[in-house]
Amino acid sequence: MNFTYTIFILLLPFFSFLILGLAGKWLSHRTAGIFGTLVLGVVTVLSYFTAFEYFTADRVDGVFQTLVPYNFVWLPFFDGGLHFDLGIMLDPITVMMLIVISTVSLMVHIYSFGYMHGERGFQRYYAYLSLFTMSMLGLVMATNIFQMYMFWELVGVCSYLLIGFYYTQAPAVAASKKAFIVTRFADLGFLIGILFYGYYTGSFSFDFTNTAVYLNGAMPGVGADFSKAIAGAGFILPTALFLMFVGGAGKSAMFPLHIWLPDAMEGPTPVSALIHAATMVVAGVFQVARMFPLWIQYAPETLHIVAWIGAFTAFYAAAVACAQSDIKRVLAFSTISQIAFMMVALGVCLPEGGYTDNHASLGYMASMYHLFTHAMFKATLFLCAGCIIHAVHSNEMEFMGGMRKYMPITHITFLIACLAISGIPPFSGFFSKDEILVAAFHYSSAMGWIMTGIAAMTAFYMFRLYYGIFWGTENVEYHEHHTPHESPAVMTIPLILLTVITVTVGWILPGSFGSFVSATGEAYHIHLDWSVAGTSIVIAVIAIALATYIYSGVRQPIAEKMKATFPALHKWAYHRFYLDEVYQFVTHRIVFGIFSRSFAWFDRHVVDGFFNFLAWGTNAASYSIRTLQSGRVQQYAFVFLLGVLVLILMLII
Amino acid sequence: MNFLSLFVLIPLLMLLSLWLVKGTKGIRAVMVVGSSALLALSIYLTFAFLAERAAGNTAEMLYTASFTWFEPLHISYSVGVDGISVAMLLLSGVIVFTGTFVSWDMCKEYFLWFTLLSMGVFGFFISIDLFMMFMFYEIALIPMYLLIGVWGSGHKEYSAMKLTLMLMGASAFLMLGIFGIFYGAGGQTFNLLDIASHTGGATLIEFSQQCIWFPFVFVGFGVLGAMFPFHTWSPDGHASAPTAVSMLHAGVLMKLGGYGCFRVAIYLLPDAANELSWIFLILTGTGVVYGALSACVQTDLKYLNAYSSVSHCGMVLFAILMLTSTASTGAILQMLSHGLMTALFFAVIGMIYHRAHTRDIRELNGLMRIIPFLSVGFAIAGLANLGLPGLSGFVAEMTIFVGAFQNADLFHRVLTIAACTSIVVAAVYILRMVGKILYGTNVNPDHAKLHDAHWEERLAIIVLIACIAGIGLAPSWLSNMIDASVSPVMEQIQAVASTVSKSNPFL
Amino acid sequence: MATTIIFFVLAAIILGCALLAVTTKHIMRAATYLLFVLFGTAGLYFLMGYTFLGSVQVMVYAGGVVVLYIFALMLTGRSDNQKEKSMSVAKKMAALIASLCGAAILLFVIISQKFAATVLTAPNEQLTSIQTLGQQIIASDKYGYLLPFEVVSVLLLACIVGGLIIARKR
Amino acid sequence: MITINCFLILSALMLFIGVYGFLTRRNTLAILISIELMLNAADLNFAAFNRMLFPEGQEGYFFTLFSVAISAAETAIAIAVMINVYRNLKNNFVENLDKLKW
Repeated sequence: MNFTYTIFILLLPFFSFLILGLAGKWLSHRTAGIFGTLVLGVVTVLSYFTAFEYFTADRVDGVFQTLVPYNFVWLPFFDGGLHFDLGIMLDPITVMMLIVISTVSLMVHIYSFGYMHGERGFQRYYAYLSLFTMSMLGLVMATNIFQMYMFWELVGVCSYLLIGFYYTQAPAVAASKKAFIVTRFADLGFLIGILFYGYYTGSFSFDFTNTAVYLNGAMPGVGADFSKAIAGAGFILPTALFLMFVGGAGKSAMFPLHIWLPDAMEGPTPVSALIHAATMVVAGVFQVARMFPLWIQYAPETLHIVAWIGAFTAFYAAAVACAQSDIKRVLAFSTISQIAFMMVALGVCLPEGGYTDNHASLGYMASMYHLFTHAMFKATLFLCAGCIIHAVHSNEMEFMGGMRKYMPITHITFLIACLAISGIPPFSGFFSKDEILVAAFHYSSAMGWIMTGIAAMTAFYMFRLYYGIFWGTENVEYHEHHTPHESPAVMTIPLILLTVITVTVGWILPGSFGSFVSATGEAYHIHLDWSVAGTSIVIAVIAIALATYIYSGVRQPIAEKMKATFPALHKWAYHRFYLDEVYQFVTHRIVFGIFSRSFAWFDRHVVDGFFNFLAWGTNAASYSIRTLQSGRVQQYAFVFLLGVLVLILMLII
Repeated sequence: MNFLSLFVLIPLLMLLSLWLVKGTKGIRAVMVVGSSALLALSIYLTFAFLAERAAGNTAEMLYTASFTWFEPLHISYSVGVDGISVAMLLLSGVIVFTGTFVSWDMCKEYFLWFTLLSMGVFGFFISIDLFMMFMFYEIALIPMYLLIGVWGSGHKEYSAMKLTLMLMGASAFLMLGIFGIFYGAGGQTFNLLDIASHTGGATLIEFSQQCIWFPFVFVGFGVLGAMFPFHTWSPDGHASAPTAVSMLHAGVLMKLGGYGCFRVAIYLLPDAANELSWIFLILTGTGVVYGALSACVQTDLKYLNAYSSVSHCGMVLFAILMLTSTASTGAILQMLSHGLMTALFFAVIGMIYHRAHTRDIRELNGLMRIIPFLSVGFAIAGLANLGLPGLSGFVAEMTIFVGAFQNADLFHRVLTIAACTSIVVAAVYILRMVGKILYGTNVNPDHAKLHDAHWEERLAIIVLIACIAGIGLAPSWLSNMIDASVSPVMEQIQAVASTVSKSNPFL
Repeated sequence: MATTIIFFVLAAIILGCALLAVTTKHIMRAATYLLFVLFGTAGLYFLMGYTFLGSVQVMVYAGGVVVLYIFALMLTGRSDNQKEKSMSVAKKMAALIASLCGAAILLFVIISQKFAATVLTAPNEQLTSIQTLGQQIIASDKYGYLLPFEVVSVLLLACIVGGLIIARKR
Repeated sequence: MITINCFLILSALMLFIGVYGFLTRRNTLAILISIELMLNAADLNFAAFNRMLFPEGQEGYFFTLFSVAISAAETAIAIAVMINVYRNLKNNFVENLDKLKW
């Protein structure tokens, strides 16, 4: 069995990008959309086929084999035995990601056909989507950390291009710029981490079997590098991993690098669903999962720092989400919070005797599971939001309310997705979130309770959103002018498909996810811990009930009262605790205002001034000695005479 | 007759024909034929060179030829190429070719100087005689003055004067350095290879002598390579120069600096390079960050790109001074990459300026809707500039960083990490510029009816983008070719690398 | 003795007139004083027995050159031009001091030199005859001056032409 | 007792009177007159050296002769120039002759 056809999973979207990008001008919207979607359909089929083949293949020692169908040296480096490879690597999480990405991407392709109908730049939109899909697939199929970085940058650019798709609108341009620069800043950490890692381990590869040997100084021929290896094992490797995590934190919107994600909602909503909910933003989680063997073996303490960062982010984002009025913003903060759940799940893993163990590292599986389920239901939520925005022409909740009668399909799918994210059985989110909570309790009960609390907050704000849109106070006046209507089938079908996945994936295959993806690679049977699950269900139901009580009515006296009682808290939460303003201050006032401006001034006036001074000095000196050449013959004669006299005197004395 | 000399002969023939022909058509015909011939020659050279190497010819320089030009001073006309020169010749060929199309409407005298400049550049890269290198360097310099001073814009006389004076000042340093090397090596030969290998009457240059001449040579070439703090000619010069001259200048002429630093300063004075590199590392490292930060607040497109060039060219010298094989390879790649993308940048900026009559970022808006082709070219140039994977900048920068990280001490580490930050700052200024001028909606009615690129402009832009993407997608052949030629220099360095710089207070 | 007296008289005339020529404000007078200086010099040539030289001096210099000056002065003569404003005192003093120093140095050199102590005697017609001069000036052998003579002739011709061209009205 | 020194001293004084005139006069014609004085001093020296030290030779004699001829030529040209200058500038002052400076 070989997987050489997997190369087409990368090549097809790339060619689709080239064709749509270069020839898009001469294609009709319809042709371009169908072409892009068809190509993606083929990619999806290939991905499913790959998954089928991969997971049905025999295990070796109870572990799915890591396969490398392609790997070649793309860019050789000439020192330290390093080289930059490109290739394709297949292991369980890669294959899982292939399914996630291709599924969501295909849904978004189909959905966009309706959502983006008649938009200017339709072909360009599909070209970008293709490029993004290619980059994201390349990212997850990377054979080495540098290839990952390369595609990481590419998805960043795609994200930039797609957020700024409506480039004539200033907020979209600003948001795209912000997204790119913040993630780029984080990627600096990633890059430096890679450089450290590469230098001290002598490889960029994800094949960690050599790394261990190298770090222990036992690799043949590296005796001279023993000191390097010691340093690497003790301090450098955790540092390098943490720096890489900084990159991941940027992409996955961990506090304090999350600020770009809410703004990224300026992009078209399907893009938000694909990039900023389901796929690209989980790249950070994927990266930590990819480097997990190293984390757990060499840097478990640092991994726990990651967990706490995740926990704080989850709490912060949930708190902010409770106060937002823009539905996409709520979903964005919800995404941040959920990704932070995944990060926590990875962070709470414990090494068992210094090595990976399925039970101690339950969080790894939980995290990947949640990644999978979250991608589906969050994509649903975003696509529903897209339908609503499409119908109402606004993002603000005040223009909505009572939408359930206009948009039944959207309503149902949205509700199911909300139940899933709140962790209500039998929907998929329950199973994955439960595993995360179990893992958190396994690490420490404090962490466990914190995460349970945040899960309750999740349920609360999601139902606040749900009621705000579909129940609550209807903006009757507005709806009379623009009567909302259900979206066309091309938009609702993806919703229904994704919802089906959300509904079924948890209970049809209970416990089977662990047999595909787990920390050690050996099959791990998930069994629900009902003490944890029960608690979380109860708390979630209470939170939902609370939200129902406060927000479901036509009049919402309690909500008004709460707003009035804690005006400062509400205001701060609404303004996201003014973090954006802090960043704005630091970047504009300090970096640009102080450093850049003073450098530019220094350059023009001091450095350049110095050279101008040299020129001026030469000029002034010339002017001053110029008077000697007065052009007056008598003066010349006088000087000549004096000269002659002096010469004579010198001769006779 | 060695076929490398064609690189000098073709421009000479072009000069002659330009002098003889009349009318715009004739001039264009001569220029297109000539520059295509140069491009074809450089592509042929690349293939021939690779074939020769593949056939097992491991001589350091291929196609060498030499004849004595002035016996008493041992000056000879010596030519030869290695992988680095081949890469540079290819770059020059591409830039001259595209530059011709970009300056399509220019007059005869302009093209005469333009061709003379090209001749100097090509001559520089094929020379392996120090004196001839210097001479071609000077040949390349003088036309610049006239091209900027006559056909420029803005404060053109001031800029032209400043540029020429600073580069002339640098060449004074350089001349001292070259004579220092010549006499330090026994005063018998100007030939690079002989001096490096102590043959042909050359002797080992004493350490104390090397330490004297290294700063002269490095600063001499470094000024041309926009080394901080000798970079100030670059913003003014580029801002005033006509489009194709900016392209040629930033794309090729600034590469003379990096190439010279590597070929002369590092290669011939390895001990001093090892000893004194720290001073210049601090300067170039500062320049990398400083140029990038300064670019953030510029309002003139050309100034912005000029400061960005200061940053990127600073990276070239920075990488060279890291004295590792990878970093040096990266430096050469960066020269190629920067040459191409900055040429593209200047070309598009020039075209926009030609249409909109302003380069002020604050006055341009929403060009994407009006002139989509140019805007896309501009955006691609910007993305290449900030190191998008798949375009050339990424390849070069990554090679440099990996190479720079091979120096394990804290001093080099800190500087490398500082240099890495420039790629973030690059994203800031590029996106700021792209966001301001391409995106948004146009508010200036004068700009509403601008026409998009003509065919000749499209050709130039497409060729440059193709080259950028070509390097970005398939870098390894280039990287291997360059590295094979970097290794002789690195052998010189390896011989002395074990001694730690005594003068460096940070070690 | 008579020679001595004549010499000193002539010397006094030369020096006096020279001083007046360079100090007088009136340019016409300066030209006249120059005439006297030139006459005085001619007198010295006669005193030395160089009668031909003296005659040439009188004819060419005193007769030709000075007349040229006077014509030039009359051609350029405007009343405000005739009387020049003198230079600043400082400049004059500087020139005076420099000249005096120069003279002092030169006199010191002359006096400190030991020349042959020949004394000027009465004019001797046989000293240099016109015939000898006539022969030598067109002789091309040793001590012949044909070449310089021809060169000077060409020079003079060139002067005539040049003078005409320069001064001609355009 | 007229020795050569008497001639030399006389010519030295005449020379420096000429120099003084050259330095102090502003009218170009006056400057020319000063130059004539200096030339005359030199002529006198030639003649005196010939007469007093080498009376059998004629070199000094001829030098003086040619010198007279050349100074006449020089004067002619100079005066032609001056007249031309006067036509253009309406005066003859030396400080006005600075057009070549620029």
